[in-house]
Amino acid sequence: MQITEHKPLIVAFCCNWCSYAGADLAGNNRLNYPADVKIIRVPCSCRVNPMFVLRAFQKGADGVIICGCHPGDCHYTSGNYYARRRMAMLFSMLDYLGIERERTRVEWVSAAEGAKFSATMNDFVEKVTKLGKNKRLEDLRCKK
Amino acid sequence: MQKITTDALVQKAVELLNNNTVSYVLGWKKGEFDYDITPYVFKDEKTLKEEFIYSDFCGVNLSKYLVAKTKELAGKILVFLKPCDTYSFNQLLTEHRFNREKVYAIGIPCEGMLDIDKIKLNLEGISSIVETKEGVKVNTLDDKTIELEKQAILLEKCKNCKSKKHYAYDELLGEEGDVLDNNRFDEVAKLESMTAEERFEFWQSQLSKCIRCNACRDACPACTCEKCVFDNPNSGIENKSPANSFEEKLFHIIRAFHVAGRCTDCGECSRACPQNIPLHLLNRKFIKDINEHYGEFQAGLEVGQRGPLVSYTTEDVEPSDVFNKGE
Amino acid sequence: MTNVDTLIPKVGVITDVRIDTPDIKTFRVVTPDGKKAFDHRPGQCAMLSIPGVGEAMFSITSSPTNTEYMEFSIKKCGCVTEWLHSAEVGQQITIRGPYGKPFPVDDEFAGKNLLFIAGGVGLAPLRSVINYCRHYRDRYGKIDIVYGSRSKDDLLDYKEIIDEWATDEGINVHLTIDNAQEGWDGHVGFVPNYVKELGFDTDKTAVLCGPPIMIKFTLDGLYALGFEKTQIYTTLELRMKCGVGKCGRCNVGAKYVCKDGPVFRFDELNELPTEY
Amino acid sequence: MRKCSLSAINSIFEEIAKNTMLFLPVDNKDGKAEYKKWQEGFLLSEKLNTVKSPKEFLFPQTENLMEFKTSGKNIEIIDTRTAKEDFVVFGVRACDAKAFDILDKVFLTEPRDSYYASCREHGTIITLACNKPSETCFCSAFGIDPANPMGDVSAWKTENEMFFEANTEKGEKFIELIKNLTEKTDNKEVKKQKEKISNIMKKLPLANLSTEKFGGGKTKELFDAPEWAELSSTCLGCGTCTFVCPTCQCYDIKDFNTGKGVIRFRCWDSCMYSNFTLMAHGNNRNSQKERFRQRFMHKLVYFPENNDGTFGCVGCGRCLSRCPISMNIVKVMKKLGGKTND
Amino acid sequence: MQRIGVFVCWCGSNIAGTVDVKAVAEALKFEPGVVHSTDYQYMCSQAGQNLIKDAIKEHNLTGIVVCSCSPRMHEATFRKTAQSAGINPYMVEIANIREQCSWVHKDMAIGTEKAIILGKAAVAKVNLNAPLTPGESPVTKRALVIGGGIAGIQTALDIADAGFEVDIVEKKPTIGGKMAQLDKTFPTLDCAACILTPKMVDVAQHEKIRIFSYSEVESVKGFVGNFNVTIKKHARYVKEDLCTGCGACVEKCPQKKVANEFNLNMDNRHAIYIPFAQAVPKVATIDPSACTMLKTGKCGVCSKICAAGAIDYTQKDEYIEEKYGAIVVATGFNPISLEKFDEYAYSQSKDVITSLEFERLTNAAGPTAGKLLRPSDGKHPHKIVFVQCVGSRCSAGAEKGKEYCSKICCMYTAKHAMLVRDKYPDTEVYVFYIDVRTPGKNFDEFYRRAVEEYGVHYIKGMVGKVTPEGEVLKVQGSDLINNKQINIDADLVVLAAAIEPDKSARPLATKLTASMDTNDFFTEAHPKLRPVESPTAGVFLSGACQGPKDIPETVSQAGAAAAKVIGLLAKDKLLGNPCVARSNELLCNGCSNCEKVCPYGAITYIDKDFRMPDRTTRTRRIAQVNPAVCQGCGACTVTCPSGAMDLNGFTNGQIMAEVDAICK
Repeated sequence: MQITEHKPLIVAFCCNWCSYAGADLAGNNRLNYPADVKIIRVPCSCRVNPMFVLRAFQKGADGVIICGCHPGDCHYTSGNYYARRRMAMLFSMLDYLGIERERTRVEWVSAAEGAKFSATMNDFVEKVTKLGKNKRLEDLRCKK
Repeated sequence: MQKITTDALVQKAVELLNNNTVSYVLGWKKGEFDYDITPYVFKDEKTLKEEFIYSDFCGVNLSKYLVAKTKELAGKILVFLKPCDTYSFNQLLTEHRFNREKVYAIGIPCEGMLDIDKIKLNLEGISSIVETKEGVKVNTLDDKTIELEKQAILLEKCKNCKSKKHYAYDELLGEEGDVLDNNRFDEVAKLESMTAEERFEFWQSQLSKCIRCNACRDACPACTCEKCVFDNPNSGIENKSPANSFEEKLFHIIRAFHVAGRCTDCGECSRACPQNIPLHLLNRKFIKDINEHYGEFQAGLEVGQRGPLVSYTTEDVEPSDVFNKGE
Repeated sequence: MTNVDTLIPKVGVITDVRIDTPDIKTFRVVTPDGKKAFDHRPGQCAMLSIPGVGEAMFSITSSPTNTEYMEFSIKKCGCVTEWLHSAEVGQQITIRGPYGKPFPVDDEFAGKNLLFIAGGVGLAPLRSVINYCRHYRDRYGKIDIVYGSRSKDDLLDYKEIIDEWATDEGINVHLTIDNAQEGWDGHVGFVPNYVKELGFDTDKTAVLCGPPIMIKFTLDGLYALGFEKTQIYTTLELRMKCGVGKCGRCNVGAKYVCKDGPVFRFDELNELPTEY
Repeated sequence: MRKCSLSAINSIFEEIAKNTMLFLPVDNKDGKAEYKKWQEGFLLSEKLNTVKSPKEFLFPQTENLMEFKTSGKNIEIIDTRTAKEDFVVFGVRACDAKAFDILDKVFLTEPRDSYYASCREHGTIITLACNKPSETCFCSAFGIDPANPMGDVSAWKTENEMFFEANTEKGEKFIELIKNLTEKTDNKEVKKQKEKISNIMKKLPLANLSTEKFGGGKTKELFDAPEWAELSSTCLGCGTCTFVCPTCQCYDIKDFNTGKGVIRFRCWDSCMYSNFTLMAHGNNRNSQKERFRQRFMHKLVYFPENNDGTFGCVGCGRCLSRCPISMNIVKVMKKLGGKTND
Repeated sequence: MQRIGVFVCWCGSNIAGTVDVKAVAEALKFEPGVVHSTDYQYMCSQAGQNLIKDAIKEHNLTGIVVCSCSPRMHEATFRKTAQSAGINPYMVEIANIREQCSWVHKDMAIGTEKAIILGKAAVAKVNLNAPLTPGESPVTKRALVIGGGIAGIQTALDIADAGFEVDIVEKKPTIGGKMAQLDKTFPTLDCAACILTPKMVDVAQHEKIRIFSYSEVESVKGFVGNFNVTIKKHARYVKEDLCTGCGACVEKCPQKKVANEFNLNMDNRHAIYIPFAQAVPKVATIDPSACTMLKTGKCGVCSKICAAGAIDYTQKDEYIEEKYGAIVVATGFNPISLEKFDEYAYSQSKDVITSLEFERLTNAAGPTAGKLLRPSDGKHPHKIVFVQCVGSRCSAGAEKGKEYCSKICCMYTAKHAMLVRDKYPDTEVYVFYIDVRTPGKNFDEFYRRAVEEYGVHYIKGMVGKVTPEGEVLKVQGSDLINNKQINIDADLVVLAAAIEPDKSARPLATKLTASMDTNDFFTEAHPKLRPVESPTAGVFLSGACQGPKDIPETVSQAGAAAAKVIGLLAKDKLLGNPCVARSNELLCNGCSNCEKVCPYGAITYIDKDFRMPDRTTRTRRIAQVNPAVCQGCGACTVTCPSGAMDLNGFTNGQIMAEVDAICK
């Protein structure tokens, strides 16, 4: 990576039971991914309010990823199914408003998928880095 | 021209008022001019006869008023509902927003309501507006007469009317209509087919007009929260005026999301907007997405429907595939 | 730009926090270089704020004659006050003011007998007048102070009242609490009733401050004793935002509380619509 | 008085824009007039007036007041204002120009609001007489003559020409600036134009709107009027009327945490909003009726009481055309004014 | 404002190696609310915990941030520490600077910067934390064991012996599971039946144990201590209480051509059957897919023959509802299907069999009465090839097979090889293996005996292809040690098929809301420290449902699970999770949308009177959350447009504060 390249800020909402554990497993196995990814623990992907996603973009995030248990594996049975609909709708709306679709992602990562977690984050960071700074959904007051 | 006359409605209202079926009549009241009609709660025969009106300018959806009025007023309320208002009526009942027992609903036909803004695009200084078969005849202050075709001056929400059928009423005046074939998603599809840059430009220019008067929210029959998150200092997203393009977007995205799966596509948001922002295109986007991915869903068809965002199937489309459709 | 706008505050430092009652604390505030932020008149207010939390108006409870610092007695009732209650000595806040019309201590009050009636935290705005009058004792006649609260623990400035006010010559302090309590051998009962019991002559100017219900009944009592509206003052502290009579928050009738008040005489107040 | 042909107006705009920012009403995509910063190709709108009033040039919808930086227990206050640039607003109607006077009465009385004052100082207002007042116009009720707009420079448009007359020092400077593009003339044409406008004014449906029942000192009579309940009964409580109004000037002061500091800004607020007066103490106007009453009482009673009888309304008619339920000050005045005093 | 103490852990060099812990502690000192910030080598150690306790007292702390390993690791530890020092345990937040920072980032500067940001986020959150008190709920003192194999049997016996009631649900007509099908057991070669059947009898006779055989779990509701389970008892058309297990009906049943699943379909049984002689309960079962009476209404032989009158053709599936305090999953395993492994000709030749089939062939109660005969022609095989790791240890992404090691195959193959050589010394035995894994008491000795004493030919290498040619099976393999191709004409090929969790496990997991890994093994609450608990409170794991296990390991895990259950049932009350949803009744619209998304039915609506500011009273419909039922997923919070629903411990404000801190 070149030094001049824009370092993106990625906020990852991870459900406590699968994805956060998956991220822990990635750590256990020392599977590297960029430090640009900052994880916020939520009990379930269904806890992620669109408000949080927009807030992240407002405060300067370049990409937001939501990770939950695989469909069918939700610790709470159905949470990720609701999250799947909600985020499909929200992200589709952001796309409709012309916000680059690569800045948002939903990924299902189980507690056993440390490798997938790491690979997903590497890929997401790479894609968001290519997009450069988030200009279309930014709050200029929050920029330096 | 509306098929049913003001007189017929007044007659009905007076009858129900006099035989004590209802104590109040929620309807429309004449204004200063021919077009500035205000929703009004009538209490007596005299005012009804003098000031009640049902014309091409009765675009206001009265359903939302029932939330406040059924709580505020002691007696039963007669409300006149146009076909599209009945959807909102049902949706509000689904969400327990008012007591059905306190309302006597009369379905009335609607042939599409007119947009005074569109009329005024063609002229300034109106002395009177007369309804004709094809549309309206406008007499101006400088004594000119201009005829306008109805199709061109319909409210945005009436241009792609989805239904002339009433889905809720205690009594129906006039003839029942049908659900219509409509092209209400064409504009959404057109936007979808644009590039992300074009879409961004479009919405940026539209939403930057927003003055955050909250008219869209306050007119919206789905926005009946006891306290809106945008008014609640503890919600974390309260704001009164958009400080920049982010806050303009934030408000409209969150609002559209909050009504997603609940919005009946009544179009009040766009009608109320003083800046002519096509807000219904946000809601319709959600409706279109829901229809495409989770099966056809029309909010307000019946009381007790389970909305698409409070349901799921195990086979739902993945968020990434929502983007990838048609590519 | 060097134009200092009245909306731009100064930095203030909390140099002392005194716990008065379970929900009232008194804060001592000076500028970072240890001076008083600005001069004020008795009854005036200042806008205190914590960046990111909010701004709120408080009456200055210390007397203008105190040239070292200002004091604010603040009851916990919202996010700003809650934040202040958790603040420690050394914490900086912002302060701007003074705002509002003060008590007419140098004209209408001059040479008069004064009767101060306060309930609960309502003593806070009166404290600055009382201490001002004590400082210039010879300019005023007899001073009576009736003060009541829910319990002994809820009496504000109790030590100062007992140790200083009550010992001053020509000052009569009448304390009362709502309900009898162990260790209290003073009067028990509500302020309005106590005022009636005490039965004051009308040869004085009365200053009232307290909860609305207390004001209402005390007023009735004073009228019954023969007081005129023009003899009674109060201070309103309502929803002030800009402090300069522009933002429209505290607008009641044609008056702006922050500019035309907060001190009102009851005949003036009577002219206002009942929206305060 | 100076004039130029309408075909030369573009070069005048060009000349102004060379020196300062120039704002003027242009037609937007919706076919409505909107104040925009002039750029090559922009044409002065033919519309009677803009949707949003020009008050935002002096009193922006949101305006940063200052910034705070905090570290541990310490606070640093930063005045973030930068030197204000000069600007010209062209084509302000008589009503909106009068609204500036009303705003002046609020913001320029002691203590002066320096944010507003600085905008006022740097702005030159070129007004333009209304050739075709509309049915929603009732400025005459407040003593405003649309044929005689005030401002730094008054302008009149006839079929082929534009006339200018300076009213203030700033106006003189402006005339000086466009001297080479205009020629000196007498006021005959303008007089004719004024007559034409006056004739239209007489025919307007709201020409005879009476303000007799309103004004300072009427609080007692009007405050408890039973009509408020029905007038406000279907008010949505939105802020449309407030935000399009050229004279509404209530504001809120709020903090925004950017993550790097706290910006304190002020923004328009509406007394129609349920959270207008909401603070820790609670709310002193709990019902929409009270809030609705406040707005109109303020414009029609409280404001004139404090300002020598000047009403807080200029009759621009914006609220008449923008209110989503078509409730407005005219309906309020007619309803309350119709009340007999027996 | 809180008084927050920040404690940065080095975790030896685990964190300190990549994160400048001193810099982190220093940077966090200036965050709002922080009054104390320090670092220490091992925060979780007794000394580290004491450091925290002392700081709480010394600095009068109200909130704690520990920058350390994952909260999944030590959140509970530090909460207890805080509690013992007098702070509410929910005033503790963990910044995960090990798993999600030091272990995944290599650069010290980058790691330190991120650790500071994660610390700031935790501080921002703690600033908004509020003390939470868990609610209490009673415990139903009865356990449910799902699965009646050796794992379930052992767990049930241990729990019952401790004095608690236990129900076993077994989907087959008898308990016993896979072990009942085995012949001998390694490494001692004692007979499986001899050690299992007495335990089965113990279960049957235990007064605290009930067996629901031929039954399945239909639905599970409730939560730890208070599960409501519906058990579906399949109609077996035989009255269990009347049937004496005499077997007369079986003998007379005219429908004799039903594949016998107990013998892995290598022989037939009758339509009415008792799976094996020692079945528990020893009750006949009618196979409705085979019974002529049930299919056509014509026959009725068994009914006529049954002296006890136990036959009941009208029997219906029965639903039993029962309350339990704890649930143990012991659903076991199955060999994988070998259909896709064409190279071994499993589908083509009857003489290519799985190891489990081999068990039946050598079992005295099996289809050949214990004689080792080829399934195709009943001849005695002289050359047997055993293939190890069939479907185990496959490469990731392979289209068939499993990535994991099935663990038991090495040992049972050694056992099989040894038994063949012992019984039939004339038979040559070859074993193809990748590695021989024998970690276990007496395991390696056992394997070496097979090689050294019994002359089993162990060949390191894989079999490439098995081709049936006439009577022989041509086995092509490679010998990696000698680096040559090997061709063997075998009479019998035995495939050590990988094992996988029982198919019933996944739907069961959904019912239990227990999580599973990608291979459908149940996941443990912690792989090392809580290996017999599921992350779902009150659900425990026993046996191979959690991962491949041999018998001794299964039995010890079964005992461990029982111990955990006993520990739970011994309590009279349980403290709930206080991180549950709460409804702000002033904001609630009463729209019912939250009720619709709640997976636990924790939300109900009531009408409540409110005094309005204008002094009138208004009745409003508002949501109420039952904190004992709510599990804290937060689905309701996002559904609620007015923001009336919030989640304790993960409030909107807290999460947004974290977002803000991260995006600073």
